[in-house]
Amino acid sequence: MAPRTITPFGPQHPVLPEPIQLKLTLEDEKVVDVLPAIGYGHRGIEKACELNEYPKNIYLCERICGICSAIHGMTYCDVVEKLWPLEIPPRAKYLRTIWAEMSRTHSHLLWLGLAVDALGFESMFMQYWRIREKVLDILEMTAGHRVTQSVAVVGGVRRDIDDDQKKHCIEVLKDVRKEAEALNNVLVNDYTVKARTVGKGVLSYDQAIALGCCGPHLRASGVKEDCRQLGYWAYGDLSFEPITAPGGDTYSRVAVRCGELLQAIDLQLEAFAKMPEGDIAAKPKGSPPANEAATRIEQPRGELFYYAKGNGTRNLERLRVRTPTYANIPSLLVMLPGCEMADVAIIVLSIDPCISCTER
Amino acid sequence: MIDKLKEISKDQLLAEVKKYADSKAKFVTGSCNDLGDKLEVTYYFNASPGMDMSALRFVVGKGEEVPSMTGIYLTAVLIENEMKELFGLKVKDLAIDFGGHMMLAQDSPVLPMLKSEDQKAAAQKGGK
Amino acid sequence: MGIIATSRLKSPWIMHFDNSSCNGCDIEVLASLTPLYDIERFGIVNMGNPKHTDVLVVTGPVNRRTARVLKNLYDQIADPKMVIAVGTCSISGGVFHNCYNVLGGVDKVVPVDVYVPGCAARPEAIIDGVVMALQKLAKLQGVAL
Amino acid sequence: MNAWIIAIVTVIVAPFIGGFLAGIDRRITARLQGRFGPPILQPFYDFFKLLGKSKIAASRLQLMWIYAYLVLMITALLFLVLRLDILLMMFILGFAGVCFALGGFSSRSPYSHLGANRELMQMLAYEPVLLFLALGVYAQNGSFLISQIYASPTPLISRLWPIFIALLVILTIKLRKSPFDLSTSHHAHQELVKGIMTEYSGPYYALIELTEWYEIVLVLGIVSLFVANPLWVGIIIALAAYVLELFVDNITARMTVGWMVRFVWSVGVTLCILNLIWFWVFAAFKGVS
Amino acid sequence: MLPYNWMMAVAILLPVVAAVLVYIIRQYHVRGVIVILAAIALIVNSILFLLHGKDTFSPANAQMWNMVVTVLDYLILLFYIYVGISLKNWLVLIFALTQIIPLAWLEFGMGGSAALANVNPTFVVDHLAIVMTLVISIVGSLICVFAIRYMYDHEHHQHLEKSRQSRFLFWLVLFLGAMNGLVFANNLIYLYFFWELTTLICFQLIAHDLTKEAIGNAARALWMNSIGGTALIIAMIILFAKDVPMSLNGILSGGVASAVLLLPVALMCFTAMIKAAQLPFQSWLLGAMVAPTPVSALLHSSTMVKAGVYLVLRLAPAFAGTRLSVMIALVGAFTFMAASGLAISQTTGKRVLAYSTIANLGLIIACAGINTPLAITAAILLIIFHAVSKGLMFLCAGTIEHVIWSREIEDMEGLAAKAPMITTITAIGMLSMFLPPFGMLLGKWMALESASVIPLAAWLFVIASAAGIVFWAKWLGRLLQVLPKLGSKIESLSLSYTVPLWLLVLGIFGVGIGVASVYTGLVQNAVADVISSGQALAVQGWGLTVNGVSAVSSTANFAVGNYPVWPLFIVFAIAVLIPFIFVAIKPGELRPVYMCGEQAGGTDTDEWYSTADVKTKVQLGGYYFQGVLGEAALNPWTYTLSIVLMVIMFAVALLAIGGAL
Repeated sequence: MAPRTITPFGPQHPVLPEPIQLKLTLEDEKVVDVLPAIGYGHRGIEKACELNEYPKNIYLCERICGICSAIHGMTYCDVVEKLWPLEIPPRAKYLRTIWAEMSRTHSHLLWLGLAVDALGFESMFMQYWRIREKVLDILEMTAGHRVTQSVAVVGGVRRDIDDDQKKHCIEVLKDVRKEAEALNNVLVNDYTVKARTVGKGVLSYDQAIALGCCGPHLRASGVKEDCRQLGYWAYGDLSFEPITAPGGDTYSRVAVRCGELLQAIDLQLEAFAKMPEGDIAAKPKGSPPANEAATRIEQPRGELFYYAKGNGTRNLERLRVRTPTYANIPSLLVMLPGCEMADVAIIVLSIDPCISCTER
Repeated sequence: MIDKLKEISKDQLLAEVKKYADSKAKFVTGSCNDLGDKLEVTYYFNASPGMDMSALRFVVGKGEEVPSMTGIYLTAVLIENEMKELFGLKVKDLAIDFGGHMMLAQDSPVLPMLKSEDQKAAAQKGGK
Repeated sequence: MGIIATSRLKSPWIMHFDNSSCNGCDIEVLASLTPLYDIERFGIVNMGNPKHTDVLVVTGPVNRRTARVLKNLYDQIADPKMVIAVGTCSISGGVFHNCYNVLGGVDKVVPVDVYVPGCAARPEAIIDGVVMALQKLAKLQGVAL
Repeated sequence: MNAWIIAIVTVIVAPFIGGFLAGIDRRITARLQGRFGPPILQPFYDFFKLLGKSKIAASRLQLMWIYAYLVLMITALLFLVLRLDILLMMFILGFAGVCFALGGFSSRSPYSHLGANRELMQMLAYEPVLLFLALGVYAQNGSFLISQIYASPTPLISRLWPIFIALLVILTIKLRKSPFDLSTSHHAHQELVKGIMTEYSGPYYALIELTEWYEIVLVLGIVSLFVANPLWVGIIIALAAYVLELFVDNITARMTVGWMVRFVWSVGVTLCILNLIWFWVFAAFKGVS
Repeated sequence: MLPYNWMMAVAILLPVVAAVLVYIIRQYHVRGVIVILAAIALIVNSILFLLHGKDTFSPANAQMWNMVVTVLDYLILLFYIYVGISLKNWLVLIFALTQIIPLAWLEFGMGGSAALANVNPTFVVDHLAIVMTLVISIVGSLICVFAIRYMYDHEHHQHLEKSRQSRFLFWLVLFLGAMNGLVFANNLIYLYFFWELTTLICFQLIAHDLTKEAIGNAARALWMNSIGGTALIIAMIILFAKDVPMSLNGILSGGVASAVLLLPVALMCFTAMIKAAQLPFQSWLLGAMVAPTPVSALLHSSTMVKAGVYLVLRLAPAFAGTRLSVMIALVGAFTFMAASGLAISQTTGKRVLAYSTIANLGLIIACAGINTPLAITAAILLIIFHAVSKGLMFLCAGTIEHVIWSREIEDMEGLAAKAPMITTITAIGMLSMFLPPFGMLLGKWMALESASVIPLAAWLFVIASAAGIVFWAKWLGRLLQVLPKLGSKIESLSLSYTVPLWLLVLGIFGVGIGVASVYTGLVQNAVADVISSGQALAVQGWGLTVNGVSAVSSTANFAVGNYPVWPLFIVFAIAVLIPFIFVAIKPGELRPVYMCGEQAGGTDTDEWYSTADVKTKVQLGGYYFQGVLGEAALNPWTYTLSIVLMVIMFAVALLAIGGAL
């Protein structure tokens, strides 16, 4: 047996923006074994949610993850609304959809930037993040903050998008779409990027299902599965078709996200066009009843699962959050062994890990 | 209400899970509730490809041992470890055992997700 | 010594460590590298390695496991060093202050020089924080920034 | 006596040129990425700041190798400016590289260790091309002495252009630019953190920066040999090659070690050998006629 | 000064007497003293040869000595047959028979014994032979001194009931005599006798530990070298048939003109290549690694394999300017490249050394094939430098083995902390193998500068040289890899270890710094003995200058290359030695290494917190690329190519004969 290297990869590591550790066993440059260690981001939010009154939990849930924070807030509201059950007004559904897709747009731009940076392609990282700032600007304009938008309340949304804002948003989105398309074309056709991603970290169709993967990661293995197919909020009215890629490799994951980035912008434009007038929130009556509910919402990283149990008080009996990364981490055990040390960073990033989500 | 929820006993668990595995269903996640002297465990599955979710639920006493499904679904290793260290669910034969320190550090509180006395009292009051 | 003192103010290399934050501030730290904010104008470079760091940028509340990591990283940084706590959580624990696995702010573990509030702190505020750290350093050294 | 003056001037002036070029590099890179970029003098600020940091080391032995790296790099540069034997200069450059790798090996840090291993792989890739360059110089001039390159009326590039192309390929490795910034990179976003330099901090890291400045001057000096007569054309070509490397750096992702060795050996070494075969055939024909 | 016949006796017969004495006297200290005295005598004697200069020698009662040699020849061959039968190793048996039958036919059937008896002089001691005897006597004797204590520790570790050290030292000391005889011999039957004697001793030494592996590998060394012996006898038969005098002088005085000579010369070179373990015959030398380390040291540095390169060098004038010369250069260069590549994937220190030896011998043989004055100079300098450096390296490997009781490179991690002195010596030895300013690099530099005659050889040199850097630096890095707290206690070793080690270190620096004197005082004359045309190297100021004819200008004395020896040593001192003494030892502020923030403890630990807060030890494996560069992956290619090269080598020799007829 050739001599082996055993080394930590993380929790602090420049390619990992968040603390997670991989115990890597290497032979030359080849990874022969990997063991992920999590727990660096565990705060205990589920418990804290039981101690807070239910409207307050929105702010806590939004801080489960700072990248898809708006969707966490909305999903929390969605699951609490299901306890009554409480129907939200049509305009609120559209607004939630628009903000969710806006989050997806900025999140995918962020991921594409980080992924190419992990490949050592710094100039493209800069370009993706340059256009991401434009999306953040319209998020800030419509919601009031770049990162933690805090737009959802139980029963609907907190604020409306007026016509001027809408016009500006559409303008910016069209501009971003044009630039993103140009960048995507460069990215998926670049020789060096292809050489580094094609056939790396392969996860087959069956493996992806057996390991319970979700989101773009799953769809890159050819599984056509997207929570938006459920038609929650306004997705039922929009022309939505999940984007898949057959390869199951890192390149497919890049391609799927490139496609979803454009699709998200298209969905926003469509939603802006179809958005009805009306109220933006319904008023919940009393406390959540002693009931239980589970909901699944498609987050940029995949399927976000919330389970809530009420007990008739203003506190929830139990809130369970399963984030997409939680489902995708086990697939690293399959994808990493056999790859090269150089590919570890991009393969880990290819599941779009969100550790703070995972560990709550 | 959880749709398509099937209540089983813990001894049936592996057989039921095997059925899901044979039909190529995807394991979604599990969750655990503290019912006072008992723990309620629910596992969710999804018939892939598609969005059809169903669930298995069993209730066990706090000291009882529960079989691990990691032999069938490796991906359940995270949730089973988590339930083990946060709720004290006694899962045996885990594929990868983090020994109670997956999420929690050495000096973290023990079994933090169990209901405190205050919580129990507050819930009782609200129930009435 | 003069040229070294001046150079210190012109070349603060930062390292970012995420304790157990929600990612909001982390991404904003990264965003400050990008074209709109271009932190490198001030000679600030994200090194990602404690051995090359002058300014440790910490985000998120300290939890029971990252406390050890943060302490280790801080010890590996060569003097003179500054610590900037970015975001409300890293200042006091923020919304997570009563979570069972959270110890609190960064100053529970390492001494903090500059606190940058915000949830999440904006890139402008982060850059401003680094500049404030430099002013503090300049004062300590007795040179003009 | 003259040689002494040249040597002293070189040792003093070269780092300024190298640092200045590094500064321009950072500015151009920033502009290529749509940013404004740091001041041109930024590398000097970094250098002096590093000198003022506390002296922390991970191992005592690693310090020795970094001094050796610097001294040998200067020696190699002196071989160039004093116009000595080019083959020996390549060997000394190799020694410098070995010292750098040994510095990486001499602490028990996984990242610097992996980086050092990669540095050796990089040497495996570029060393043949450098030695072939020396053989090419001999094939053209009948001498390994750099002074003969300057004395010769025919510029090297006229007959050694395939080797020149191979040299441009390995220039990317020597300047640690993408796609070959493998053992370490200028920005620490690679999978090995800072690779071979991970364990160097403060003044010792400053020494590495200083050595890199010498290295920039040295490798660009080697490029300029291709048109040594008149020298200013060679210097312009060298600067153009430098800018070209910056562009390549910004339009490529980082490749893997295995790919690098395969690429340099298949493209670079083949070009070199074809070039030398051409000389051989040419000489054979001349012998016949 | 001793009379000349006494000097010859000391060189060849004293080792025999000393060997018999150490075999009889079974007391550790007395035996040691005898070895040391013999070593001193041999060293002094070799220096006397240097002072005496070129001479010839024929023993007084030639008749008796011829008879002794003939009888011993057949005894050796009968012993081979016995070995072949008793081990049931048919290869050994077959190749013993292919020697004994043609030899008998030559001597008695064809009547060659009379021709062999008439050769005069029996021994020729020219400058090349003097260089060889200096190497054999100085480096070889130091290794014997080292072996005194080494074998004691070796057996102590093995828990042997009955000591076999006497037997070991007997063969070891005898080896020196056989080698001296070999390099002096002019008469082909004497050459053949000493040649077979070295093969026999080699067999005995490899088999010393009597394990199954040791005996198997010894048998392999035996049959492979027997192929060489067979080729030598066939060469002698052809020479006899063509009425060429049965001596090296006879072959060489025949000159290049007689193309008929090329076939026997090719056969003799083939014999030499087997002895020098050139591809595809490298496996016997690799197998020899099972023997106790002094054996390896002796085989690799000053004896056995050096006999091979010596013979090729000796015959160089006979094939100068022919295509055979080109082929010999290519076989050598190919071995240099392939062995360097294979060395990268080796995990055992001694195997790396073995491949490095094979590679360097390839380089020397390639230099002989290039056959220009500069190349021959390079070859002879390389023989000297390689003997000193490789002798030191193997002694270091042996010492390290006795410190950590392992030969694996990975186990040498952090040796600098356990045994700083031996690590330092090993590091110097390694640096001297591949880096400026040391001699090996000077030799490589000269080889490259001369190789433009045969471009393909030059290209192979280039690739080998790059691979060499990788495997040496990798191993060196492993040795020096230490925790921040460096062991300050210098290990105590027996004088029997340290004296040879330090003397060899001194030798490395001595011949390195004084290379100009070594060249003018020794090598220059040896080169002139081999190749008389022109002088390629000149001592100029503080360095060496290679002269040649320019393509650009037509100046007569035109410098092709320049090697500033002393300035390079000054640079080396500034770069490595001075910092080693002052900076590296000066206490710095030490901090633990970067482990992504999870290092467990201070500077004295290499553990980190892994999954579930478990402390894990960091493990650092090198790069070996066994899938790409391993023996399993490369050997099919290297064997095929090297066999093809050998076949072409014989083909060009035969074609030359065809042309001549």
